[in-house]
This record gives sequence, C-alpha cells and structure tokens, in this order.
Amino acid sequence: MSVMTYREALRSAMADEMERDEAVVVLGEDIGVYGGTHLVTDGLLEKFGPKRVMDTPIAEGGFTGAAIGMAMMGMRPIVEMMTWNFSFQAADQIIQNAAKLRYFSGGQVSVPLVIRGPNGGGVQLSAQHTHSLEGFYGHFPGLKVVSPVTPEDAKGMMLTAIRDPNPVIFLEAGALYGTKGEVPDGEVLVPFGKARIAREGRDVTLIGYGRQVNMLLRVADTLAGEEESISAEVVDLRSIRPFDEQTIVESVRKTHRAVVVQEQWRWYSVASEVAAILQEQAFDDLDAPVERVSGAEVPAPYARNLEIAAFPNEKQIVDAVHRALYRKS
Amino acid sequence: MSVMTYREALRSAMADEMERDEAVVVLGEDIGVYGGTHLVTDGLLEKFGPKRVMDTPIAEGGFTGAAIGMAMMGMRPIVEMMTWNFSFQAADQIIQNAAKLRYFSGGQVSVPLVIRGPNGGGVQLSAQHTHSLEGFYGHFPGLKVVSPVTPEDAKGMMLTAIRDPNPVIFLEAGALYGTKGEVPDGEVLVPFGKARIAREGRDVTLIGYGRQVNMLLRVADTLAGEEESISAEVVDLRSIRPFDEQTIVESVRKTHRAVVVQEQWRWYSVASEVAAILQEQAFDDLDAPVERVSGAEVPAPYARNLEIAAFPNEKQIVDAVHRALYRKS
Amino acid sequence: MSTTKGQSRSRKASSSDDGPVAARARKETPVKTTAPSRNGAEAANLDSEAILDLYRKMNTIRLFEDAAQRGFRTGKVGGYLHLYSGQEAVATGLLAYYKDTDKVITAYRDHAHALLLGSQPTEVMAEIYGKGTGLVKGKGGSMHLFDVENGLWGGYGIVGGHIPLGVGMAYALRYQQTDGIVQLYLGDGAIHNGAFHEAANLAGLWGRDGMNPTLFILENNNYGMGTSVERATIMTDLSAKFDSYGIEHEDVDGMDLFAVLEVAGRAVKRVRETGKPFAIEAMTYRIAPHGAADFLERYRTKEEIAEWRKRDPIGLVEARLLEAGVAEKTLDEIKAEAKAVVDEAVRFAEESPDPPLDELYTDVYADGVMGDG
Amino acid sequence: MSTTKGQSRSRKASSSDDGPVAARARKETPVKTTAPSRNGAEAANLDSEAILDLYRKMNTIRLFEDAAQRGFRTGKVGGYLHLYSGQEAVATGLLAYYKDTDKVITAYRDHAHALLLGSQPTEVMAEIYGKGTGLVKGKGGSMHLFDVENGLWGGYGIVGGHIPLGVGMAYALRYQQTDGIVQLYLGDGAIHNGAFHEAANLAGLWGRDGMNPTLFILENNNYGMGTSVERATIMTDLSAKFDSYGIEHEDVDGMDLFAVLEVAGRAVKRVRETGKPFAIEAMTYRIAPHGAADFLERYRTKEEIAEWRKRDPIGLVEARLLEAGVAEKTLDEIKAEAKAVVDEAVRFAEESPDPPLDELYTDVYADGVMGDG
Ligand SMILES: Cc1ncc(C[n+]2csc(CCOP(=O)(O)OP(=O)(O)O)c2C)c(N)n1
Ligand SMILES: Cc1ncc(C[n+]2csc(CCOP(=O)(O)OP(=O)(O)O)c2C)c(N)n1
Ligand SMILES: [Mg+2]
Ligand SMILES: [Mg+2]
Repeated sequence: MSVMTYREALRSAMADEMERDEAVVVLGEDIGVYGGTHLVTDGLLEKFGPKRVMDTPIAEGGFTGAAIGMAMMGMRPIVEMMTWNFSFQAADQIIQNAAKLRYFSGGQVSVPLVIRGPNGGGVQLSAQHTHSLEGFYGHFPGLKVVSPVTPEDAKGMMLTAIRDPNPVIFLEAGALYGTKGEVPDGEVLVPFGKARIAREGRDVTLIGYGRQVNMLLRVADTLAGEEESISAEVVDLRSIRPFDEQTIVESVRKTHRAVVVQEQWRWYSVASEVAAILQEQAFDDLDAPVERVSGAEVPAPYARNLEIAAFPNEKQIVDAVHRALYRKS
Repeated sequence: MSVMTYREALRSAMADEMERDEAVVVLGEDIGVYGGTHLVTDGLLEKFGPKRVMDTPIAEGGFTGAAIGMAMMGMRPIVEMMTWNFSFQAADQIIQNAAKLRYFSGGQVSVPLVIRGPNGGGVQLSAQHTHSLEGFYGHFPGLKVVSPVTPEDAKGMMLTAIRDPNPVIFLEAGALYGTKGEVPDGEVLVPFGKARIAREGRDVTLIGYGRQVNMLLRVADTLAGEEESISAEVVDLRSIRPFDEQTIVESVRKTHRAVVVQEQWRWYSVASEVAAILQEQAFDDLDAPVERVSGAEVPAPYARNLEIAAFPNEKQIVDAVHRALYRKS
Repeated sequence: MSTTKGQSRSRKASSSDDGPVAARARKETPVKTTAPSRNGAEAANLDSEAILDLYRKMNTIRLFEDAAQRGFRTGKVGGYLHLYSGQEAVATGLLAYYKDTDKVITAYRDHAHALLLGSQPTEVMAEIYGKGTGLVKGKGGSMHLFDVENGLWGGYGIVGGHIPLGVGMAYALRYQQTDGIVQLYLGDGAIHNGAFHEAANLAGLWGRDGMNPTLFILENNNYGMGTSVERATIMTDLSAKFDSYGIEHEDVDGMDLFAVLEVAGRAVKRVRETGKPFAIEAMTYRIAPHGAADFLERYRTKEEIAEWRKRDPIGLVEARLLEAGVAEKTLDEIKAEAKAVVDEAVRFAEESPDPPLDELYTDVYADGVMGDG
Repeated sequence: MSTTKGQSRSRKASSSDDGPVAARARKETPVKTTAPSRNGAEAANLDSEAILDLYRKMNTIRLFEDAAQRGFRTGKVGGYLHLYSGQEAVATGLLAYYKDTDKVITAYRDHAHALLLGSQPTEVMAEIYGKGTGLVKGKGGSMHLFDVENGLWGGYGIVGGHIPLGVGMAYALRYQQTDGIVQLYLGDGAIHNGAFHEAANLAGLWGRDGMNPTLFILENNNYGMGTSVERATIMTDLSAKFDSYGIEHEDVDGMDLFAVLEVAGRAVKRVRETGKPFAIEAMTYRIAPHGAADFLERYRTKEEIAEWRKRDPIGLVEARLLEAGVAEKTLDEIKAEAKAVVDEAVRFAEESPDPPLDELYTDVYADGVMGDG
C-alpha cells in the first residue's frame, strides 16, 4: 500500500503499463511539453520520449480517429481528452468507428483504445465546459464506460482499461485529482462491471458514481446521526457499461428503498436506467419509488452560487431519503 | 382535409412557411439540384431559388454551425441531415452551441433552428447508418426533440418547429416517407409536449413513438382478438423534449400496466425514463413492473434476418404484455 | 484523349472565376501529369502478361458491379450499393504496387479494392447479398468490406470518417518498424469534411519524422453524390489543398491505367522510402449512378456520361492491347473467364445460407461481456 | 522593429524543412506586409486625437486584464480566465473600423473585444466576477461575453466551434441586405480544427455570390496553449491555408497598431464592398500566461517573453506619440484615467450582488417551456 493522489494513481497506472508494453502510447493536447493541463501525464514525455507521448494539434476528431487506427494495428493508445467537453468534436469517431468497427468488420478488427480525461463540473467552467457524459456514451454497444472515484479504483481500473481489448471511455472525476487515498502496490486490477459497496446499511440504498459517492458517504453519516437514525448503504457503480445490476438489486432487496444521485441531467440518464432496473427486478421489494436526484435541468451557469444550486447537494439527498422512508424532513 | 404522404406533409409545411416568412431557408446536402436523397425537399429549389434552398458540401459540422449563426441573426434556417447518422459530425455544434447559446448569452441570443431528417433503421443500412437518437439529443436542456409518426403530425409539428424560437431536433420516421394519411388543410399546428392517445384501452398501456406506434396499433388488434381479449391503450409520445408526463401517468392510473417500446438501445434511453417516471408518479397504481422492449444491444447488422431480429417485433411486445398481465404466452 | 484533358482541364478551369488566389494556387501546384503516358507500362515495367492480368481484373470488377446492380434491382440485395464502374483504372493501377506489409482503407465504394487485393469474389458477393458466407459474415454489407489477411481494412460509410484511421494506421506501421504503407482512398466530396483536414495535418506533422507513410488517393469523379466539385468549393484544384499540410501531390488521368501505373509506381516507392505522406489526385468518373438507388441523376446530363464512356478505362486498355498486337480472341477469352468468375460469385451468394441468428450477438466486444459470444 | 520581423520571419521560416511544397506554398502567398507602416495612421486618416483615444483604450485593456488577474489570484474570480495582454494592437486596430451594422465574434479571449465595442467595463468585470450585474447576468463568465447591442456576439469556449457561426452570421447580413460585415477572430491553434476548414470553405463558396462578408482575423500568438505553431503543423504559413478556400489574405505585424490600422482599413472596406471573405494574419504574442492557471509555462523561455516585451504594443504607440511631440504628461493623464476606469470596474464588480437564484432557470428556452421563466 502507498498513499497517492487520484492524479498520481492514474499516472502510475499509465507509466507501469508503458514500461510493461511497448504498444502503449499516449496522445493528446499539451500532454507532453506542457505536462498536461491537469498534470496527469506529467513526466511521461521525459521518460518515454516523443514517439510514445505525442502532443497533438487541437483536433479531437482527427487524433481520436488516428488513435483508433493505431489500435486497429495492435497498438494500445491512450487518448487524453483535455476535458470530456471537447469530445463532442470526436463523437463521430468514438460512436461510429471505435464502438462499431469490430461488429461491421465481422470480428476481424478490435480497438484496444482508452480515451481518458476529466468529466463533470464544480469549478465554475460554465455551460460549454461542464458535462457529465456517462449516459451519453453508455448508451452505445461496443463501448465500455467507467467512472472511478477513489485513487485505488483510478489505478486499478486504468490498468484494466489499458489491457482491455475494447474501446474504453474513462471518465475521471476532474474535481478529485488532488484527493489522496491508499493504493495497493503493483498490478492490482479492478474489474469492470462490478459495483462497490462503499458503506453497508439496512434502511436505504444510496446509489451513485464519481464524485457523488463522496457526498453520499457524508449523507450516510448525517442520516446515521439523526434522531431516528437511518442506516444507509452506499453503492458506487464504478462501471456504467458493463453495468452491475445484481449488486444494486440485492441491496434494494435488503433495504427496500433507493435514492440514485447524479450530476448529469435527469432526462434519459443513468438515474433513469437505475430506476427502471430496480422497478423491473425488485418490484415487489420496493416499499417506495426509487428517488432520483440529478443536476438542474439547465446548461451549467458560471456564477458560484448558481453553479452550487445546479448540482445535487446533501440536503436534496437527505430529503429524498426521507421521502423514500415516508418521513417528513 | 387532404390525403398526402408523410414526405409530402413535411414538404408542404416547409413550403407554406417559406411562402409566409422570408426568414425561412433550407440548407443541406443534395437538397436542391438532386431533389433531396429522400425527395422531401423536391421542388423547393425551383420554387424559392438558390439563396433560400442551399446545397452544401459534405460538412455537417460546418453547415449546421453556419445555420446556427443565421438563426442568431433572426433567420429561420431548416437544416436537412441527409440522415441523422451523420449528425455525430455536428454534435459539437448542436450540443455546445445551439442548445446553450441562449443560456450563456444571458438571454441575449436565441436560435430558431430546425434540424430535420430521417432517423431509425429498417432498410439494411447496417451499423453506421442505423440510429434512433431521441434519447441521445433529448438529454440536453436547450434542445427540443420531436418524433412524429402520422402525416398529420409530420405537417403540424413541422409548422410548430419552424415557428419555435428554439433549436428543434426533428426526427422523421425514415421508413414511413411513403405512407399516406389525412392531413388538415391550412395552418393546423400541433403543439410540442403533448402526447397522443392513438387508441383507447383499459387493460394495458402501450407506449412508443415514431414507427413503433404503428406496430403498437397492430399489437393492440392482436390482443383484442385473443381468447381472453386484452384492451390495450396506445400512447404516441410524439414529443421527447418537452415530454408529456401527465398523459402516460393518467393512462397507467387507468390500466395499471405499461409496456414501452423503442427501436433504440435499452441502456440510458427513452424507455428507461418512461419506466422511471411511471414508478415515480404511479407507484401505487402499477400492478406489474413497466416492461421495456428495445432494440438488440448490438450495432445494427446488415443481413435482413439479423436486422429483423435486432428490432422489436410484435411477438416480443405481446409477450411483454402477457408478462405485465401475469399471463403466460 | 483530348476529351478527358478537355474534361479535366475544364474541371480545373472552373475555378478561373475564383479570383487570383485560387488561380495562383492552381498555378503553384506541381505540373499536372494528366497527359497519357505511353510508357506507363514500361515505367511500371510490366510485361504484356501482367497487363493482360490487370485487364482481366478490370473486366471482373465491371462485370461484378453489373451483377451486384442486377441483384439490387431484383430485390436480392438491400441497403446501399455504390458501384465502382468507370473508376477501375484508379484502384487497379495503384494496387498493382501493393506489398503484403501494406494496408488499404477506403470508403463505401469498396468492392473493387477487395477484388483487387485477392478477396474471393464469391465471399464479396455473398457479403453484398447479406449471407453468412460473406466476407464479414453478412454483418456489414456492401459498405463495410474487410479482409485484413489480404490488407483490406475497410470499408466505411461515414464520409471523411475513415481518413483519420488511415493516418493512425500509417503511424503504427512505422512505430512497429515495418516497411508498409497505407493506401488511403477518399472522394472529392470527402475533401471538404473537417475529418480530412485534421487528419492530413497530422499526416504532414508526423511525416516530418518519417512516421507517416500514407499515400492519399483522391478519386475525383467530379461528384459527391449529386454535388459537383465546383458547387462544393470555389478552389476546385483539390490536390492543391494538400499544400496546407506540407504534403506533396500529383494529378493523374484516372481513366488511363498506364498513366496511373506510372504515377503509382513512383509515389508508392517514395512514400515507402521516406515515411512521409504523398497525395495523388486521379481525375475519373463513375458511369454508374452514385448509389444503386440514384435513379434520377438530375445533376448530370446523358451527354456528359456519353462523353466519358468514350474514355472507358477498360476500352482504353483494350485499344492499347490490340495496338500492341494482342489477338482479339485472347481478349474475348479473358472476358469470358471474368464472366465465369462473376457468375460463380452470384451463384454462390444466392445459394448461401443467411447468417445464423446467434451471429447477431457476436463481435460486439472482443471479450465476452454483455451477451457477446 | 527588427526584433519582430526576426521573430515573425523565423516563425514562418520554421517550415523551411517542410520540403518543397510548403516552401512553394509559402512563396505563393501574397507579399507579406509585416513591415511597420509609418503612415498607417495617415492611411487610416486618424488625427492625433483619435490615436490618443486608441492609446487610451489599449491602456484600459491592459490594466483591466491585470485587475482581472489579481481577482483570480485572490480567489474572487473563478473558472478559466484568458488575458489579452500583449495582443492589444490587433483588436484595437481592427475594431477602429467597426460600423454599427457589423458583428463581432471571437473565442474565450474576449475581454478586449467587449471593452473596445463599448461594453461597460463595470459590467464586463462584474461578469468575470460572476455577479448578477454582469454583461450576461453572471451566467457565462469570462469566456462568454455577449453585448449584442454593441455588436459583440460572443465569447465561445470550444476551439473552432464559433467559426461556422460567424460564417453563417455573415450570410445572414447579406441575405437581410445590410452592408454589415462579420469580424471573426480565431487563434493559431484553432486553424488546425476541422470546424475552421469546413467553415472557411463555406465562406469562400458563398462569397462567390457576394454572400459572405466575413473578415477572418487570425491572431497568431505562436501558441495554442503550450503548443507552438511549428509543433502543431509543418505548414507554418498559416494565412496560406486560406488559399484552399479561395480566400485572399494578408499578414501584418500585430504588435504595431499603425500597421494593423493600415491593413484593417483596406480589408474592412474590401469585404464590405465585395461581400467576399478576406483573411488577416496578425503576428502577435501574449505576454500573459495562456490562462490565469497556466503557472509553469514550460513551453517558452523567459528570454522569449522578454524579447517580445521590448515590442509591447502599448510601448510602441507611446514611442510614436512622444516622437510626434505629444507631451509625456498627456500620456500620464491618459494612463491615470484608464486606471480610474478599471478601479471603478473592480469596485463595482466586488460590490455587486450575486445573481438571484431564480436566474438559474431562466434563459434555457426562449418560450418558457420546461421550467424556463
Ligand atoms: C458525414 C456524411 N455525410 C453524408 C453522407 C451521405 N453520403 C454518402 S456518399 C456521399 C457522397 C460522397 O462523395 P465522394 O466523397 O466524392 O465519394 P464518391 O461517392 O464520389 O465515391 C454522401 C454525401 C455520409 N455517408 N456521411
Ligand atoms: C475543442 C477544444 N479542444 C481543446 C480546448 C482547450 N483549449 C482551450 S484554449 C486552447 C488553445 C487555443 O489556442 P489558440 O487557438 O491559438 O488561441 P489562443 O489561446 O492562443 O488565443 C485549448 C487547447 C478547447 N477549449 N476546445
Ligand atoms: Mg466523388
Ligand atoms: Mg494562439
């Protein structure tokens, strides 16, 4: 075990794999000479040289497409999206090529590609620079989509992503790059498609992923401290596609109540799917509707007070829990 | 009333509005000289000339962005996406500019834009040319997203779309361009955000949009003809954003059972949201889980037999209804 | 000859009203080599046997496309169907220099490329028919032919979308220290798409270090669906657009197999040796409709098509062979053989079974997640 | 002077190892006019009053940016903050020719454009502070300044994304039969983005019929964030990339207000009269970091910054004014006035209230659907 930041965890996973496998390269904007706008790739250029750590022009569609071509040839490129907000310019490459190539080539081609970068808001970047795209990419067969929240998962899931023979959309919690945590040394891979019980509980299941998980843990403390103490189980989904239905269904069979929280917008989202799954598979176990707490149905505003109001907060979640338990707040 | 095809209904709405309002122009690939690859715009160039009916190069991002700029200046451009599959190249313009401009300009700018074209599969166009993008675009605040199925709605909703001061994603049922129906003469606008009861029923609510609605009506006939006849209500959502929650909730309060059908993939989709809404707002009225029937979780295949197997069919829907009524098929 | 030079010149000339810049740009591009090269064959040092073989291939392609078209018209073939008829000299000449370390990538007009690279005509036709015996198991259809064993890496349906892939593949070929190159085909319509420009800039940039052996082959058939070059851009000297990326380029008469062979030989050698990209603009013409469902063809005249038919690439080779003293009978035999190959392909396709239904769920992921077999 | 010519030449020259094509392309572009134009002012027929006014504006911009930077460093300003410091001569010279039928659109480095177009410094600063009194009510922040009354149509954060908008706006201006033009600003990094190429091709095409009065202003400050021009493309003569779209262009020393004025006057007149696009490449430099959070600046040396500081655009104007006999005292007064304006802007911003919370839900739709007020 060693303590490292979320940022360092990602970097060490990439560095380890680059050491291990010549086929792994990194490309993106300002990841080399500049050191990476979030310093995630800092030092890799010095260590692995310009043929393996490639600064690119501002052409997300072009270099993502080129990385797909490299992957088709058996390389294992890691593309840095400086932020996921810029990936709309690469949507055609990601959705039409990376996700579907294996299928329309009748299995002749595979695309071992990782596309990674910060996702989600919270630092007043306003409308064009604030998106939470788990559902957006999770909709498409052929892609894998993950969203780790702890440094341990950041490293373990990055190792898994790089070795995965499929295109992986790796959504990092941009607001957490600096947060520290224990990370096992060496090659400890965290599998995709397995949710994590971040805290055990009996009365209600709180479901989230990415930086919301930390808020859910705080909320669980609050609830435990209430007069009529509420024991909340917290599930970190971790992986959006493939998705671990079993863990959330089993948790709800136990707690009979669920609140799902996300930063992204409500309509046609991860929370919609979670509610749909639970009513499908735990219909008779649910004592209350699955509650959803999502981002405000508006483009992200700039002003600090408005931005705070646009994202889920602890009070909203506590209120949702109370509704689910038919208690008044 | 006059009988016209879905294609003619769209064309007459555009022609009427172009007659009425100089600000309305149409642009896209091969919509003029060629007549439109689906002949929807056929004749408009001859009638309105090249300044109002503009053939563009193959640059979806460029001409969609240019249309946004025209709309900002008070024009009312209608962009034809030759098919919606090509809109991934314009995703950045649609999602980052059209949807958000009004917000990040503090209300100084509006974008009266219609982007229209065929959506959905069914004619063996395979993986890159088969998408059903209601949920994909419906996720984003700032956009309106509609999907008419009858010629009457095609015309009435196109009139509404062109006069709407916001960007409208107009998803046409490509497979139905040739189907005929009665269309009221003159300016009969169909409002957005209002679902349509396509058939009244008592025992189960079948929910869909676009070409699935026709299948749902056939299924309703089948169910009515069964030994223990089942009376199915069919709801055509018509509008994906804004969305009419009231109509589906009221229907389910009456029938206590719902099956939602879509061509698009299941994960993070319209059907997910419908199930989530119903369990939220009709929890105590539901006698069974909301059943979802979606497209197979694979990129669209080419072979006819595989493509047929990839889309929802009547048998799957009947089976889902039987499950919802706890009957065996 | 004069016809094409007329055609091609008039096409280039159509930008004469584009103002001085375009005019200058045109002037500045390397000397055009659209003039026929009598000694293209020699330059490509091909003996008449080799030429007869290319002639055979061109005939096979033409007859294959005619057969596919019949399949579509009779409802046996679905989806989209884009024919190569009229453009045979381009891919035939370029792929004559294919080496087994090379990779080929193109758009949806891809039947000829598969046939020329050695895919079985039976399996190509079966794919077009959507049968389980098809090149990609009936999953992709006409637009998505892949045969990676033989160097064909697709087969793509989104205009511009495959271009960045080809440039990345070329990087990989050098990164992996092979001597292979990528033959990257694109159309005149695709050059206006942002994906082309972003990819070409990367090719030029990576080529500076010898890391981008991409041979761009711009098949200028003067139309993107129904939109002619001069209606899509005012700078109609398309190859000159490569100047923006430091990529040298040359034009060639794409109807003349021998001219193509000559340029192709030089270009392939150069790209292989330097690891830098190069571009060839082949002036050609599709005598077929854009797609099998392009019935009206309002965007061009019967006369224009007739003019171009006079310079049918197969006819031109035929004339040259007869001139060179090859017996008419020999050519008839070759045509008959080509027909037999295509007839067999059709029979195979028609008799082949549909893909098994469980194929629906395979090949989604390379590891068996989410129901993938 | 020589410094910049050195700088700018060396920058252009950096493509000398790009092979003959790039070399040719470079040769072929119109004669560069980066040489200082002593009589720029006259050409722009500006009396010394007018020049003093531009000098005032440049000082206001510089002090405004310094103040915004302080706000960021002291945590009063959030998000991203991109300063214009060092590039003042470009927008100041170009917008001196702004006419009220014109429209201006740029990227996120947009404070100067707002100030030059007449937006209230108080409201601009308040926007940067995220206050309800801001130019866009605190909803957009530094990157999204809009003041459509004064001709500013944004303020965009996605590189390349605003370029097609500007081209479409220009079409509308002619469609609506105004004599307005669009001043469309973009950076050297944006020119490698597909959105630029697709939009420029449309501008050239529509301009053929006089339907595209777009003046492209390429602000080449030699860096896209930390990536220098020569690390982003091998064809470093960026203005020559407009040749692909039949768009004529001219280069100018973007540090020299008078050179900019001279070129701007001609270019604006020409675009207005012809309805055809034109491009200006202004060689300039940001002495500020890319964004206020760009602390390390590993991608350039202190020496390089120092070299450019010698040609600070404000310093150059100052020298010219003193030379022309303007009293030092006059200049000091102007600086003091500029400082007062900026101090007032900061005071206003700091004392302004946050936006009311119900503003969160307004301006989503133009017609109160879905909870929009
Ligand atoms: C992004 C995108 N837009 C539109 C289309 C529809 N489309 C298919 S082929 C074609 C014309 C392409 O022309 P060109 O590149 O010249 O190739 P050619 O068909 O002439 O071989 C168009 C517009 C598409 N497939 N992809
Ligand atoms: C599509 C996209 N990719 C990446 C970014 C991140 N980014 C913001 S500014 C910038 C550099 C742009 O450089 P340039 O166009 O030269 O403008 P300058 O900052 O020099 O004024 C980058 C890469 C972005 N905003 N949009
Ligand atoms: Mg073409
Ligand atoms: Mg720059």
